[in-house]
Amino acid sequence: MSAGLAGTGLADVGPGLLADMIRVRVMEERCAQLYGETKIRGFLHLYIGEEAVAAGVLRRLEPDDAVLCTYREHGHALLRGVPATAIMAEMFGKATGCSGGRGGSMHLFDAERRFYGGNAIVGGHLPLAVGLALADRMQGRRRATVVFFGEGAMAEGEFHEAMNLAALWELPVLFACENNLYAMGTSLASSESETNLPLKAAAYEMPAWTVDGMDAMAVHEAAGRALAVVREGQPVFLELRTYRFRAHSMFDPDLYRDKAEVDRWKERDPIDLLGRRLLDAGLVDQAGIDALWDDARRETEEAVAAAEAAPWEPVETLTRHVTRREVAR
Amino acid sequence: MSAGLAGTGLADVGPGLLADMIRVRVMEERCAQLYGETKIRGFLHLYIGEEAVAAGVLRRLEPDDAVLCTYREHGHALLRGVPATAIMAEMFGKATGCSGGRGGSMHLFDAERRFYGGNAIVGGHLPLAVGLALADRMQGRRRATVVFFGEGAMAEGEFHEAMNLAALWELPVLFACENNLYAMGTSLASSESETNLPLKAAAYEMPAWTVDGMDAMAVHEAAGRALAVVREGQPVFLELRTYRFRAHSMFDPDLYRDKAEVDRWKERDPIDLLGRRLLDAGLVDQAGIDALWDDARRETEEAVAAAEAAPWEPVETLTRHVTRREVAR
Amino acid sequence: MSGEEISYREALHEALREALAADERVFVMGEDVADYGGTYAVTKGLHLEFGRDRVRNTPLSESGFVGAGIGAALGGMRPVVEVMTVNFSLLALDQIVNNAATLLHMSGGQLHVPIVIRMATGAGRQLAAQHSHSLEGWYAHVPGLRVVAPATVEDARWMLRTAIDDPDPVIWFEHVGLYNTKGVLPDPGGPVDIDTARVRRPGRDLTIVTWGGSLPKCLAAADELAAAGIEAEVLDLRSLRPLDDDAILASVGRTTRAVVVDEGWARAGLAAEISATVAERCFWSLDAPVARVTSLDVPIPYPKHLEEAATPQVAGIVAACRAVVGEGPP
Amino acid sequence: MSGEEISYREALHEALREALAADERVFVMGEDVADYGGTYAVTKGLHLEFGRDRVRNTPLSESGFVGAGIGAALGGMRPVVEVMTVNFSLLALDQIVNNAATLLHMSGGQLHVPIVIRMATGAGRQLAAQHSHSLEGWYAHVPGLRVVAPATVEDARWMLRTAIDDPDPVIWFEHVGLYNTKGVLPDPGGPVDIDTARVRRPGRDLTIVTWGGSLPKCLAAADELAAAGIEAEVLDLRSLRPLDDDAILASVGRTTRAVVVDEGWARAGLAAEISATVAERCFWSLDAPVARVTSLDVPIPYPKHLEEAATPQVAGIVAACRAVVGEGPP
Ligand SMILES: Cc1ncc(C[n+]2csc(CCOP(=O)(O)OP(=O)(O)O)c2C)c(N)n1
Ligand SMILES: Cc1ncc(C[n+]2csc(CCOP(=O)(O)OP(=O)(O)O)c2C)c(N)n1
Ligand SMILES: [Mg+2]
Ligand SMILES: [Mg+2]
Repeated sequence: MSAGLAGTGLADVGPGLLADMIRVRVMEERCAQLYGETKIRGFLHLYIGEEAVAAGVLRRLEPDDAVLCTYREHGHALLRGVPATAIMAEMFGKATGCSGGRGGSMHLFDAERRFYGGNAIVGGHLPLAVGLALADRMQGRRRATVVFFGEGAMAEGEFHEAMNLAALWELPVLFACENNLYAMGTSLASSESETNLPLKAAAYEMPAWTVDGMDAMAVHEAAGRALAVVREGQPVFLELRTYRFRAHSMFDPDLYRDKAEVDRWKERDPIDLLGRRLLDAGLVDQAGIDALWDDARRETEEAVAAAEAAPWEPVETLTRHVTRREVAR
Repeated sequence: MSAGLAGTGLADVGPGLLADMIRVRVMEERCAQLYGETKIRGFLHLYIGEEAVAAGVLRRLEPDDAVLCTYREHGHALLRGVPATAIMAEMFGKATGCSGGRGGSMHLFDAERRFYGGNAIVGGHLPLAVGLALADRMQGRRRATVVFFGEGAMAEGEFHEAMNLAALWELPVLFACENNLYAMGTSLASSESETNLPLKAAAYEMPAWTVDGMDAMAVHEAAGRALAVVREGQPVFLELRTYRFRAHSMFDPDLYRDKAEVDRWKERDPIDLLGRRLLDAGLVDQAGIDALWDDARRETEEAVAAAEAAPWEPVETLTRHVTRREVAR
Repeated sequence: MSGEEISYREALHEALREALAADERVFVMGEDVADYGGTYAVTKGLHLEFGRDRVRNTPLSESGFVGAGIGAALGGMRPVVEVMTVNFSLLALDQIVNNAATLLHMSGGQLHVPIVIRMATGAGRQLAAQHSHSLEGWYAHVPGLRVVAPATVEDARWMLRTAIDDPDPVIWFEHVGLYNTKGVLPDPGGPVDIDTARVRRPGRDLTIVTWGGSLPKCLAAADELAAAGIEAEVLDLRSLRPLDDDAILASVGRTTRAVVVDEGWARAGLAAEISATVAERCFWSLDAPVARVTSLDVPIPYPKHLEEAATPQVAGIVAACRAVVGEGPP
Repeated sequence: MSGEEISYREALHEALREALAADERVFVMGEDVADYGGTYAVTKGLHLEFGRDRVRNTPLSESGFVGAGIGAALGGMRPVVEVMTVNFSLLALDQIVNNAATLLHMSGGQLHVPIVIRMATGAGRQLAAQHSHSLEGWYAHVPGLRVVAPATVEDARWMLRTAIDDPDPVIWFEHVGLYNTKGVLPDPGGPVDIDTARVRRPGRDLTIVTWGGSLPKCLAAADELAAAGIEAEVLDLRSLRPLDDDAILASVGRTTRAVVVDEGWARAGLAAEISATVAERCFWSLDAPVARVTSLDVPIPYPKHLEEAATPQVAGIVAACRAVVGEGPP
């Protein structure tokens, strides 16, 4: 993981990006299954189809950069270095989970890795990103804060306020918009009067551009350029055009898009795209790719087994962590 | 009052606009005095210096158009036809006030004239304007809704949400931004990362332009053009560049701008500007202008006298108008 | 539709359908109310029948579209705005508290705001701390609002029309645990009031006061208590603002003991109001202190066992009732 | 500064100044805190001493800058965010309730949010319905928050540092009627706790429980009552979450009668909580029902006579106390 611009060719980062995406895909597929088995409960939002976005951006981060995500964040957590065992245990609600089991799939946290969730109020984490960056600025630290959010969040007032504050105060925030074209069942065109998203950033005098979010290399390249600006103390907005192959959550009957549209997007599966490119370039062979899937499956199965075996938080400690300082009465 | 474009030359509308502005100026000056005498209490926000904005826009409205304002709305109410007596009584908190005395200076209402306040939460009335226009659209009425707001409101999430909804749903709303350069003591540049305000509207694909808000004729002209678009069912954003000659409210010590700046703006007093133009064009003479001031003073003094004499709402009826349907217990 | 069993969800759907058909001024607006069918599938298909204008999808702009609903109500419409869940209604509170609740008064009675704002409330689906609030008590605090919480299939079906016809803003709570509950509608059915409480089960030994999603739990608790010889009266508030004090006091006046069950947090919640009202106004007739069964003072956690421990359950209600019945002077 | 009389406003100013000087992580942020000097002039001049970075003007973006404060707290700072008034805090409730109050729990104890959010509260200045809310009870409802209401000059001066050093989010209420009140600071002064209630006047006949802007009114009422031979104990809560139940119960346990004075609305407010707690836990020792003196159920109107009639005043407090003292079994 380096934020420099050196060594960013296909040979340098392609194989790693492919491995990243495969790890996320395998974990997510397994989560879907576990939801069916009622091991995972609540809402569950899968990132399948969107892996190139998290993979491409996160490979650009330094260890002390901060990351904030939506409820569709399992992949981001994994690629940020949160152990699969801690993620899976959290999905199960076990005490060994990365949020002590209290958060569940929408609230993965890892303070040590500066992974600030897993946030389930659409747009609600955007001001937090501004504040984290402000803290860095005020303390003279050159760190970046990356906040992922869906295109649906852009209609929220909190988006507007956060964008303006970040630009006004010249804060090192990368606004990474995961434009998968739908917010639950609402298409971008029925949510925004102006669907050219970089124009929104222009209203705050913030640099912005659009990237093919199915192409991990393109995302990686764009994130590198964006973060170079961010580290100089200017926010940047990136629109990452992607698509979710699955329904919004496990509750969604997916009535609002037709199968042909989904199929068209599946032809541009980010894992296939990069895999073919690496094969064509002779940078990996099929056996190498198969090994990546096998490794990912092993990682996920170990995590599932560990989660199964992990203890529950006892009911006796339910009311811990309400305030850090407890007032004795 | 006609919304057409005919008869809009200086001779046609100049004298009326001048009279309008003088009426507002005189009333506002008197209010300041009455505040000193503790006849008017609470917050009091004067429109002195900004009269051309309300005058120019409101002359373009049809009787059944809707108007929403901020707490700096006495002038708008007057020019929209709310009787000075009803306004002044409301300022005093008397039962004969246009809000039954319950609202005070920040909450002048007149349902019959479709004057929807007098709103004291910055930005809070913008969604209401969207809804009023939506009701017109759904009921097939070709009416316009004009919402006045300060440039400070543009940083609020509610501004963003209202702009997007109006543009997305193609609603007949005129967003009239009274850019007086300050929100209390905060200058535009310390509030917005992008101070070119029409660019904000571009983020919603909404037509927008900037007008000299000290020139009543220019405002009138621009409002006419804007409302022609609005009546076709498209929202428009107008930036009206103006300046308040007084402090934000009667509590404001006005520490944040220097006297030279205020004086520079006073050289462009909208009443003087239009008065000189009309004199130069020979469309009025000084006696005519003096008469306008006299008429305005008479109107205001009558209103003050009536307000003085008016009754208070009795304490016994304090809890009326909490819900329209009262549940007997 | 009467005679057969229908679900709470279907009852709401039917009520909306009827209102849309009966009154041109009525329209439904909210996130994903059209194609998606509503998060809890209440509005499913209505856009096909009434069009996208009257079953209107909104962007994610809670403050914006709730405010637009208030404006539309001022403009003569009868909007039914769906805010998905109470959790997101925090984003619209300025509009609800500072506009919907004040305009009638501030305008000296000139304006009024006939809007219904529907929202799902409550925990029990393992959605964790940001998605499990029960804030009925907050809304019930505010003069100018009407607050209702239909708990039965009949109320879901027949309170809505009354709410829509009401001239004032009505905040309408649907507990997430109720959507799949079933019931048979009365035949013939018809609009019911939105002002009064109802005794759902009569009893002489104590009164359980509750509403919304806690009603089924209280009825189950009353069954258990009955098996042990304790006859609990279960009072379903239905209207949370105004409270039907008369009904509360009448019941507790008879039973002399009360337990309040509220899925919200305890301190300064709605259960506190009921406990205070009962204690203040039945002071001389009460035979035991009022007990509150509420959620614990903790953000609602994700795992099932912790979520259940954090929120009122039948066993806890039974225990509280037994304690209140057993109580006497020390 | 001790020894001489200073105002509540000056005490706050001094406390902020000291905190800014003592701890680099502390910064002040809000609308017009710099050049304008703060709406209530609390921060006046601080930007000259500490610079505009640490006394930071914000745009009108309540949700944005409160959220940014929460984020900055996560990032190691100690923000003191001024939200001008509780009326505008409705726009920031999502950030406060869904983020500040939940992050510690949702993260299993990993994150914490040491932020102080200051706001003016209350009526009495003829600002009408949108600018006169008293919503302390709403905040006091929420686990994960600390809520305090300094009512005296000493508390304004010395609770703030404790609040800033607290690891949890503290909602800090300043009643608009208090800014010009005066007091002499203890010499030497020093930080005081933010957890406990204080008896401001001892008395044996009844307990008046109150906080914030109502404290001076309650003390005036106690004076009047004393002149009539009734000795009221006045308890100033100081901390609204957690409530100092021990202090409340101890006082009422002694006096056996209680009146709660709360400028908020009655139903499901903080006075309801205190009334309920007292009745539930002093049930066998109470000699009269608890009385609540609150604002009437009406949006606060503009004219002075109506505003006064709508909100608690000394005469009403005295009358309620007399009634409670005079009460006995029917
Ligand atoms: C403030 C708020 N409103 C509504 C919801 C319900 N909701 C959850 S996800 C979602 C769609 C968000 O879409 P988008 O931002 O595009 O992200 P995506 O799910 O597509 O990744 C909605 C409406 C919510 N969680 N928060
Ligand atoms: C939501 C909200 N935040 C803060 C305030 C306090 N306040 C009243 S007026 C004002 C300045 C508004 O400036 P602007 O919108 O430019 O209008 P102007 O007063 O200049 O006409 C502020 C901050 C408020 N009323 N509402
Ligand atoms: Mg999306
Ligand atoms: Mg301004």
